[in-house]
Amino acid sequence: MSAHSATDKFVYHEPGLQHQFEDMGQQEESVTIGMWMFLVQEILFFGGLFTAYLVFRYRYPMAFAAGSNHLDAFWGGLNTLVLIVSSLTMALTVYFAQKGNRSMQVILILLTMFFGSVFLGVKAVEYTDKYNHGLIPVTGWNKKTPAAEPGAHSAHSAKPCYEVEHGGEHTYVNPHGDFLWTDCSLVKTAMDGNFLTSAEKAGYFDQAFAPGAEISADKFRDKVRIFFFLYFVMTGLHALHMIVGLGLMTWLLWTAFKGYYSAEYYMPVEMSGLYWHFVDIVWIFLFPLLYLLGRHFLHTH
Amino acid sequence: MSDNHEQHDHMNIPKYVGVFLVLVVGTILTYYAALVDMDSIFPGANTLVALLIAFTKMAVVMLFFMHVYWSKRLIWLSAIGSFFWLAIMFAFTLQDYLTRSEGVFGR
Amino acid sequence: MQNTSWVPFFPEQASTVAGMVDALYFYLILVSVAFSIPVVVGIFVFAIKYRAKEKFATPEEIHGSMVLESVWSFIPFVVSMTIFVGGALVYFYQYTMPENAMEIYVVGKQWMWKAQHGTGQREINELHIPVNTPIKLTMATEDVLHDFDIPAFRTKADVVPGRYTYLWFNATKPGKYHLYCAEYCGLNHSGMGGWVYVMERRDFDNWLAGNASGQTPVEIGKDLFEAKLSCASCHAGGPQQRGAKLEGLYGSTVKLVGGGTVTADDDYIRNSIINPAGQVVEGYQPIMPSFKGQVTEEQLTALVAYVKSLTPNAASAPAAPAASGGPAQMPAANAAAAPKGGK
Amino acid sequence: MQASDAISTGYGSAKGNYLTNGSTLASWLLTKDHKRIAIMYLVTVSMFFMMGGLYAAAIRLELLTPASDLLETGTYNRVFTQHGILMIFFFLIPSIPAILGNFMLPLMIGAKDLAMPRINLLSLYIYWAGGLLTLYALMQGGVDTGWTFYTPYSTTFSNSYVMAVGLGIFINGFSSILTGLNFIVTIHTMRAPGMTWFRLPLFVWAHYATSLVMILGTPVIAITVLLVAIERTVKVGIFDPAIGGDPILFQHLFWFYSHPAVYIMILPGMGVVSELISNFSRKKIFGYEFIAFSSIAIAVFGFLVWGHHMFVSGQSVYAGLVFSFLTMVVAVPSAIKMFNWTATLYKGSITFDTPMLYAFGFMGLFLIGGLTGLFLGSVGLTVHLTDTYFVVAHFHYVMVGGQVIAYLGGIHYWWPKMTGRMYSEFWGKISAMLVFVGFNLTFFPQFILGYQGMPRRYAAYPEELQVLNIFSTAGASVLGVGLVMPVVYLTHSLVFGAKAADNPWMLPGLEWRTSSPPPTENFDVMPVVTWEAYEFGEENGLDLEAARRSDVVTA
Ligand code: HEA
Ligand code: HEA
Ligand code: HEC
Ligand code: CUA
Ligand SMILES: [Cu+2]
Repeated sequence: MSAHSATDKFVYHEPGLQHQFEDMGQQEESVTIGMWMFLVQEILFFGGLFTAYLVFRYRYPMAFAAGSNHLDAFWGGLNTLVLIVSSLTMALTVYFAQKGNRSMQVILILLTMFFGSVFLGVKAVEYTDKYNHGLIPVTGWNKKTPAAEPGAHSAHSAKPCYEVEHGGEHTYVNPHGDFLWTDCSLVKTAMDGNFLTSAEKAGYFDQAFAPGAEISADKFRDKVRIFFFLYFVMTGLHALHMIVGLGLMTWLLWTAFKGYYSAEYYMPVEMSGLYWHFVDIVWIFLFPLLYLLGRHFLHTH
Repeated sequence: MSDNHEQHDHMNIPKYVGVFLVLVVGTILTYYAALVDMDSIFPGANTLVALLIAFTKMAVVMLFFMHVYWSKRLIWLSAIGSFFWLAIMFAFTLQDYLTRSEGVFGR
Repeated sequence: MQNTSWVPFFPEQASTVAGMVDALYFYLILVSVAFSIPVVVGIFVFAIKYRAKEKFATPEEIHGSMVLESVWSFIPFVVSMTIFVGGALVYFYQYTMPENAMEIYVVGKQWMWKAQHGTGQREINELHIPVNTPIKLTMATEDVLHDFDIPAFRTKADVVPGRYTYLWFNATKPGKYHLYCAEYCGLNHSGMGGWVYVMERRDFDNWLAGNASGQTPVEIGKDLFEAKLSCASCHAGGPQQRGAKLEGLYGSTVKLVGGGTVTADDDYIRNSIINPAGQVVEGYQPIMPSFKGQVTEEQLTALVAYVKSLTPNAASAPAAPAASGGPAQMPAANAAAAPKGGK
Repeated sequence: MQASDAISTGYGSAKGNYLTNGSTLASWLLTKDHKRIAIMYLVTVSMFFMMGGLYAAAIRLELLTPASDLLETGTYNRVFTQHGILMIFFFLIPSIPAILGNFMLPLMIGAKDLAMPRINLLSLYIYWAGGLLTLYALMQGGVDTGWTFYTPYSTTFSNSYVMAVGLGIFINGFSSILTGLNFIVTIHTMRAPGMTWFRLPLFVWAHYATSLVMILGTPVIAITVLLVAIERTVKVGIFDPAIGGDPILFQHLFWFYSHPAVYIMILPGMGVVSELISNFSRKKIFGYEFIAFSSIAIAVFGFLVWGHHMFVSGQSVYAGLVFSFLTMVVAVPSAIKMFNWTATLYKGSITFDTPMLYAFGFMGLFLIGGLTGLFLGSVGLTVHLTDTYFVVAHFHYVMVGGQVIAYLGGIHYWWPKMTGRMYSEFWGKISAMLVFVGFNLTFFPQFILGYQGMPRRYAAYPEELQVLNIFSTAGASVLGVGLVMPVVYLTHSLVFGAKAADNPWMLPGLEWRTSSPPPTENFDVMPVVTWEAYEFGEENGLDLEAARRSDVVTA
């Protein structure tokens, strides 16, 4: 029965071949499929958030337009470009790994890491800006600026109005660190232009269907806050993936520097590349969805 | 079993840079497209255009940077399948929200 | 279905839709039996007939049969479609709101159902309705999800915070039926229910006009306390109850949060019911809801009488008739739960 | 050594086995051997099952009387929530895949191990981490939201340990994802020479389908409970209408995973039953391709029907109809399986060993469970039935009557292979019958209770429903006894059981062609498969003649 015995096979140990595999081809195929399955899983992980985004954007387009307009498309666009560059350097890393070129590999990994860090730096700037403007959707987490200081960035078109409150010895613009949003101008415009859906009317107004109803600043704020909640969760999760990616890159840098990879064995480089590109793809969607959609409305009305 | 080593020949530096340029153009395009009011043509046109550009960008990243173009059927399948599953999630959730009508459930 | 009263453990049919649901149910039982018989009989017959006669036999191989596979894919599919269509028809009936229904507002809150009739009459954990009249409930909730469920009517619907949901039925048989909350809503979910009274039209009109029960105030109060107003859900006296112990309260001296004391007289009890936040007893959270506007003056008097009766030797002086019954409004909850997110 | 060993062990090893390969704690905790990992899963999963079972006992005792007397309502709510959470996330989902799948899958396809042994170990540690966090939360006071975590109760109103348990489930989810990922890769790349897709045992097909669901569904529940956790801590979010959110969105996201998850909870069981039915009839399974593809069909179409849990939740009528329609469609592949199993028995050579008794039990109980699923899938009827004990009975029939029974059948079936010992056939049969009888007595009355309208998650119920509840509690006691027995006699067999032959039932599967217990790398010699699945003839290397002569083969 046992006509085929182990001695029939040509057994040698290639670098990095794990015990459960018969040969390198089998291992590479396994690793590739495994990585792709992991990415499939990641796509659905983000997918839950995208579904939430979809539902709320469908129901409250104006609140989302208002929130979206308040993000800075310049920073967002810049970051998109930064990420694309890092994707290019990553792709080239793999390319040079395949060619077995160690020094180019090291240089390109460093570049990838540099651009990745720039991305995170820009994100930090943006987050700080939101913090200063009272746009963190969590009560108590926003800046409690003394009123004497003039608020920075007064050039924004859809600037939320600050309510000045007097308390204690100092005067604070935002004593409780609330989520600040009192600007309902966009809804007014949309209301006058008859652009509101009935869901929005029910969502923004106290008496939804009464003639001459007043916009409820509170209700509108709740919806904008949902936008910012989604903004922070989605970009936050994305940033977390970037940080993991940078960790991966550090390890890759070390191993590449040590010369672990060759034209025969470069799986880890390729797999890290897949991960990095995936993170890039998520941002390709986040950028228009969070920063851009709804901008035309402000532009044309 | 696997023919990963063949990938050496599929891409070269000019091609990588070409893909990169497509991505840059896409980014710029999507920004300006967002400023134009296309919703007046039909509602949702802006969103549609933004998503079309995003999908194109995604496609080139996947096909060339991630080498899907030269990969096995299984990889194609998992790439397409995962988006198909996302589409299921979106479509079947939205079919509820889009069809809530007055007089029956909801208002 | 006509008469199901002979079936053991079968719920009463008391609405127009009940018969349809039951018919569907019996149809499905029929289908189940029809499909179970070949399978179960097959298993038994084969198991006995083809039990091993020799150790490690190798019976002849049978690979499969395309014909059989098609048949047993196709038949279940067709049958399941009939089930779907039947279900869909009943569903349409259940959830298409009739035009000229009598409207009743229902508010769910942890853990009671409050209903208000068009005439302003309110009730808690009870619903009085006339027979053979389409009734449409407009439902809201003050806090979490609840579900208005009357098994005898074979219908229910979730009540969702932030929007209205609707439910309708047409009762066919006078009687008293269970009302449940069928969506899990926290601590006292299983106590959130009561009764639906289906009455002849004339009785219903009488009921609307006034309460003609002929009970003593203490009895009425007891009823209110234990069932209708669910006071007992907090005040039943167990060790983990959230409300204060009321036995022996009357005439005693009560320590209040903030340091004061007060003697528990009629007025104090009355105020504790309509304005509980005014005097909070030491050691308790101010969670007791205000019953202002939900209890009529008579009911208030009855409640006070009942709480007094919990203290055995209390003087049976009549309750002081103070007057501050606010004007009838929509239950406070309705305004609070006005559609925020719904559409 | 028995006669049959020499005959059937084509690829085994006489040198030692995975159990004897190191006995230090580290040799277990740091092992990369799928078989040891499976054994560690077995131990922990069983512990969670017992805990869940104790909670079930508490539920049934409380429901003996109509009033909420034994347990206060608050306690009762925690008890059924924890029962559901432990049973579903920490017992049933990992049960067959992580124990039997982990152990048998590489053996069945002729591989040395799973494709990613370290990730396999990682998934075990993640499972432990999630489990520990959950246990910690239970010690602290537990949760009272129901296993479904419906908002806004879970995000705003409950003051129990939703956060901690939610994170426990979040973490645990990744264990399930990694297991699924590992299986898919393994099945794709680790098959022995000659082991083509259509020679795979159906157990493997079932696990392939299960893994698909794990990868495509689990991340969604992960992100959903994460959002609930965020919403709870920082009081903003998207599920509570008081702050502008939408509770129905939560239900969509939750059921997007949790409906497909019920197929994570049945497909592996169906895989086990396919093995049992075919092997104990000693006959090739009827309609192999149909059973294999129906598994995949269930996995795929299972994703399209989640809204049938939301028929009265306030989703649109239209959506209700679509989901009802698709629910009917997804029932058909299960029907196909059911009929093929029955047809397999035809002209077989059927023996009634303990595993086969469980397989018969599965057929009967899953039949009832599945058919009552149709009742619930029919929109008009569900409006009456939803959130009643009818649903409780339905899902216990499919989950306990289906998966748990299949799991027990599988444990008995592979016990000689896993441990090298035979359990007592006598006690095995007694307990299988007790489980079957006790189970029906427990849960059949609940269908009737449900139609009468008894709502679920009720600590107190109207008096007229007591009679049937007493039956149910009585049944649960019988069931409990039936389930404690295997714990006892299986443990007993580890020390006192007869030594098992390598292939006690003379079956053709690869797992039976190595030694019992198998050596660390499963096969000393790389197996080459030349036969189709479930071919029992002598030409496939089974020396039946010799096996017949020796009567020690089965204990
Ligand atoms: C192992 C788990 C498992 C499995 C396999 C199933 C299988 C099915 N389930 Fe079940 N279900 C649950 C676990 C499971 N369910 C749980 C846990 C809940 C409650 C969750 C909660 O709220 O807590 C639930 C709730 C639930 C509901 C919602 C009830 C409610 O809350 O209102 C519905 C509604 O459609 C449903 C339907 C079905 C259907 C149609 C199937 C089908 O897949 C069944 C298919 C099988 C057959 C049909 C039998 C074999 C076929 C034949 C013999 C031929 C005849 C067939 C035809 C005529 C088609 N289930
Ligand atoms: C895998 C899933 C699973 C399993 C196996 C079980 C098993 C059982 N379940 Fe459970 N059940 C659920 C999943 C499960 N359940 C879910 C998801 C819910 C819904 C929760 C919710 O609403 O949120 C539920 C709800 C639920 C209810 C409804 C509660 C309510 O709505 O108010 C009831 C009531 O009878 C019940 C009973 C039982 C019983 C009697 C068993 C028995 O089969 C258990 C038998 C097991 C044992 C008795 C343990 C075996 C003992 C040992 C191994 C030895 C150690 C023990 C000792 C020495 C004592 N369950
Ligand atoms: C949601 C729970 C809850 C419900 C329902 C409730 N109560 Fe209370 N009740 C409390 C709590 C808590 C206190 C103690 C704190 C306070 O005084 O507000 C209290 C206090 C009281 C007091 C004062 C007791 C004392 O010791 O001074 C009276 C009288 C009373 N309730 C009567 C009633 C009556 C009558 C009803 C029904 C109509 C009722 N309660 C319903 C929770 C409740
Ligand atoms: Cu209200 Cu349950
Ligand atoms: Cu389901």
